[in-house]
Amino acid sequence: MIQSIHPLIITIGILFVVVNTAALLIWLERRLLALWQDRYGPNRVGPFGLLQVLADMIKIFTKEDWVPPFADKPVFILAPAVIVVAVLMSFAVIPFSPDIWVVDLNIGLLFFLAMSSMGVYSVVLAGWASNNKYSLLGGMRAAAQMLSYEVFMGLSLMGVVMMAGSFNLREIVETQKGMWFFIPQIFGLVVFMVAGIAETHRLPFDLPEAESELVAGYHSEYSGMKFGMFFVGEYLGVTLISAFITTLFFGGWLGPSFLPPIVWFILKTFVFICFFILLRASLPRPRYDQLMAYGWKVMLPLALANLIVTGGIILAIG
Amino acid sequence: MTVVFWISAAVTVISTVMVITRRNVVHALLYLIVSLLAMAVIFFSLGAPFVAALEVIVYAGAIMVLFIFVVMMLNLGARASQQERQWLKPRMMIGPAILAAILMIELGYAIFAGGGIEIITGEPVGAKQVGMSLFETYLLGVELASILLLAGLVGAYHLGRRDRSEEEES
Amino acid sequence: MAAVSMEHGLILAGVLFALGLIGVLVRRNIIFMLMSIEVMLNASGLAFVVAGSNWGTADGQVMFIFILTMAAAEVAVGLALVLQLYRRFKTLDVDAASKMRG
Amino acid sequence: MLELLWLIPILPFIGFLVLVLIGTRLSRAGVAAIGVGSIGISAVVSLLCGFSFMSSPPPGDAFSQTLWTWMKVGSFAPGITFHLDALSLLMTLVVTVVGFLIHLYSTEYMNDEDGYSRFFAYMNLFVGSMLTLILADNLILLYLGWEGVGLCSYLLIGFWYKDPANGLAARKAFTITRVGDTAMALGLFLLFAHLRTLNIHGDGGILALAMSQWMEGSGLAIAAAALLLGGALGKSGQLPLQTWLPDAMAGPTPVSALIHAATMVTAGVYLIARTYVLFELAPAVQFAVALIGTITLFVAGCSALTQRDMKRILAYSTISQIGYMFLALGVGAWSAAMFHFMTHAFFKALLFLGAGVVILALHHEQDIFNMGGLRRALPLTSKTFIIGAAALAGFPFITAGFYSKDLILWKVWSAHQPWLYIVGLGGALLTALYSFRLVFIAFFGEAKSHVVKKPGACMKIPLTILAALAIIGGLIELPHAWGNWQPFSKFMESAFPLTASVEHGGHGKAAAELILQGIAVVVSVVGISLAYLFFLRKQIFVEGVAGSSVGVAVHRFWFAGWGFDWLYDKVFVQPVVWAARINKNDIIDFIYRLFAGIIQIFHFIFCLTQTGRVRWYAVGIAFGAVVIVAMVVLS
Repeated sequence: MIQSIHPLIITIGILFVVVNTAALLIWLERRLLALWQDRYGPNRVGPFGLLQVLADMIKIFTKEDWVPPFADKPVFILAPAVIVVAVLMSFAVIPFSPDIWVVDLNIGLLFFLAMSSMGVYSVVLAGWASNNKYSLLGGMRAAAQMLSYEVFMGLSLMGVVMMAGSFNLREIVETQKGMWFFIPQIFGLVVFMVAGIAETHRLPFDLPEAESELVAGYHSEYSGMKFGMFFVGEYLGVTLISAFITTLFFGGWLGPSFLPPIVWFILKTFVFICFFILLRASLPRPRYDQLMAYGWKVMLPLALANLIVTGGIILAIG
Repeated sequence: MTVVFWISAAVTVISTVMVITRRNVVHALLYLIVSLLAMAVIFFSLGAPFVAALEVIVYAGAIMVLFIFVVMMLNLGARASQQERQWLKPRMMIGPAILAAILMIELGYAIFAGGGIEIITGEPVGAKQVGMSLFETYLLGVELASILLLAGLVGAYHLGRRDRSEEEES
Repeated sequence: MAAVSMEHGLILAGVLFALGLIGVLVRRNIIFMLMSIEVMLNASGLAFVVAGSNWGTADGQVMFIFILTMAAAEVAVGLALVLQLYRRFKTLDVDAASKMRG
Repeated sequence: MLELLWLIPILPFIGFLVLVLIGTRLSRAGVAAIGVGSIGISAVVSLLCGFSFMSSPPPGDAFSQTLWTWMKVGSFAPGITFHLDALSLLMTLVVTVVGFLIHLYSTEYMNDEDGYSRFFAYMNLFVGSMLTLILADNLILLYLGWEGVGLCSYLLIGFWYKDPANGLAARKAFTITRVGDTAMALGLFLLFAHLRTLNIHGDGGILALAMSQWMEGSGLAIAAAALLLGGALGKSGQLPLQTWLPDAMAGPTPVSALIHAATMVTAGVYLIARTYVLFELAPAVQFAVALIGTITLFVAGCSALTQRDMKRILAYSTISQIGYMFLALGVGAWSAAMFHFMTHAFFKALLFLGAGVVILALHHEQDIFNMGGLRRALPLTSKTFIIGAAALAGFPFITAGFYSKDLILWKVWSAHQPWLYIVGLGGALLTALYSFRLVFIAFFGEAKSHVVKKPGACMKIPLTILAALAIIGGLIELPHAWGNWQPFSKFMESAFPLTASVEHGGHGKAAAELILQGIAVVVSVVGISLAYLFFLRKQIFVEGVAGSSVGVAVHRFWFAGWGFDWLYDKVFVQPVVWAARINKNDIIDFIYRLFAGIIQIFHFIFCLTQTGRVRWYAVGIAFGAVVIVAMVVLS
């Protein structure tokens, strides 16, 4: 009985933890940004302002869930669900520790890429369905940006795949016992991080929702929990990318044995989440054409060069 | 796996029917995406996980986004749907449906005339095998495909460019 | 486990192909025609994969990858043509572009 | 030093390649530097080779250098081999030095023209091909150079291709020389078929083999010599293939100077001199060479007397002077022919360059009757031009032309050909007449047009150098009667080892030679005086003669170059055109037209299916698929 229930427990547990982490990140980001910008941030509700999350949630759940009359209703409702579903699906293939995972897929990495490419639809459809020119522009930008950065997100990971000889994430982690991949695959890491920021459209690559130009872009017309899903989806994306950086480049659950593997995993992921927030605090937003040029003219050649060199070295050694 | 196959087959067929009958382009595209995703599940159930992933990444994730991108660029609104209503009359379906029905009957005859039913075991054929096959047996095909992609790239760039005279007008 | 056979897969592919064919013939909007063509391509890909997994070889998947490549190139060029068509005729009606008749 | 031989032809080719590949991106100065520089270095190398060759002659008085084997087909393996002996050394020196001077001149002459780099590219290609022709060790490589210069001639005659007339002239030159080249190719086939080699020199070369295998006057020797002569006639503009040369003046003037006066047109002379053994074995052909030369020199001289276009006068005079060379070759005076070739290269290049200055100065005016009085406006040019004309006319004692022409006439006389000698003498009179007709009309008298452009240094330097050469060039060979100073003949004879030793005028003949010289002096001076009288003092007399009914007819006849163009048009061109016209609707065409008609009918039927409606096409495809699948299923 316990055997058949075990996967279900793990699945529900992971879902719970991940969603709550995303919610907590709202608070964490505000606190950290405040810290770096030399102010207090939310500190009134509860200890260290921790209950602020709860307050926000109550507020967002009780708001009127309004659909504009000019919008394309089914698509408008579908759009925010897509991103949350796509990101949560990706968590399924992550091995959190040697014995905590949802599914051990032998094309795990490809599954992640497939899901992240599904995430595009959320933004694009939201932009289109809102029937609003700013939203449409934001949606188009998002489509072009995410399509472009997906290309070398995939390419940057192929170096890791080559070294591990597998798409299976568990095997990738296992092969990092000797050396974490961020040393040989430093360029792959850089490209993956940049692409990850662009995929989650976090600052500085938040062109699709640039408030100053596009009035929040694709989610201008959204309110209530639908907006909340975009919001949570973004934090889930940050968590997902951080978890993948940990898994692919920093040895996943591996670490000295004085801490259990799951703790190592969470610690590493947390570091990268903070890094993402730090980026938001420190970098300005580029122009749209700069973003695209940077992607195609710098990142893509870098990813290709990394791939060729990695392949050459593997051939030479093996 | 059998159940998975039949469910996703049903989803595929229904959503494909929706694709060819919708009036709104974006809705049709969404149904097409659903159809492709279901197709990916079929591939997975048939023991082709690598291709299933590619189907999602490339077909659903890239090609369809291109479609949506173009639809957004053209910004087809309610007027386009109205026009579709005009164009898409049920009686126009009759001829093509008959043609397709004949084709189906022929294909069905050809498929089942072979005799015994072969059962697909669904033993997975992994990415490694596909890759080895691609770069050993079908290397020439890979090269040709890359040339085709290059040609497509150049052609699309050339076609998509605005004429100089048009630019002056606008 | 026993019920999926090659014939079933092929019939599914045939049905999808026929649906795509109907779509191409019925639709006047060029974007819908392109989508229907995608359906047809996908159906033929399915047939290859079915056959490939029936014999447990990678060949079917390789052929599907080729079809995928072709579809990508076709869509790129096709959509560029759609844009040109829309610029020239301000409509997506394929019959508007019938000047190349003999 | 002689090891550098390969550089001589290679350098112009390199210049050509550079100019062709990146010429349009270079500045004019850069183009000129490459174009002139490559020829200049080539000239320096050939001078060094020449000094080395003369100071320490290589064994056998010849030097060969094989770069690589060109091709290998059975026993036929011609090499890219260069051969230097006295004959080719002389040609090389003249081509590179005169070529260099003309290139230098061109930098200024072509300065206002489009296609600057194209011009120098062609010129460099020409020089390279010409040097290949000269230095070739086998006839096939020689033929390569031969066709190369033909190509460059075509390209440069039609250099100003925007005027269709120039293109037509280029085509005419190409077609007519092709007639000769065909004969030459046949000659090469004949030689290879019988001697199994095309190498010229050495024990296994065609000269030695022909000498040992063929009887004098045998049919094979006559055929081979006659066929080679055909090629030489075409290239050198001799009767009956001379008609292209006057029209070739459509090209820029430096081109005329380089190709159609100084170098390429003498390739025929060179070919005959190179294969002299064949001609000695075929006395009939050799006499034909002399005869053709004589007739040509007279015919062309008459034509030159009536021309109005400055360059056409010079063109006819070129034909006439090459006629002298052929005459010399025909009587076996090889070195006399080469001597006249050398002096002719100097003074004819000088005359053309001078004419170029005049043409440029008068804004592309070429009619001499619109000139006049240029002596004052262009002092240096007119001085050098007069020197050139004097050399051409054989002005006694001080000009190179006198010595070389006198040598030829003396050789003709001593070969016992009095009739040829008399015609040659008449030709000399004509030469003096027409050359000073040109001088007096163009440079003396009243000015009829305004000089708009004075020559610069790049034009003056070549003129001056060539004028000096036109004077001192003759001094390397004095008549026998004047003492034993004949280094040129001695040097040249090393290149003709197989010939029966050329008869030197013995001491007993000194008196006869002096008398003949006296006649030549008188003819030349009389000619010049008559020209002075007719064309400067008493023009009425000339107009009277030319105005009479006979005079008009003769003038028109001569002006048209003795009607050869008309004749060829009637005899060759029109019958072919006529045959083509009546054959236009023949039965074979009908069959093809039937096919075309059937296809056209199908075309119209299928056109109806091309509705422009994509979906109907799709229906067609689907229907076809249904039918084909049905056929497969039901079969």
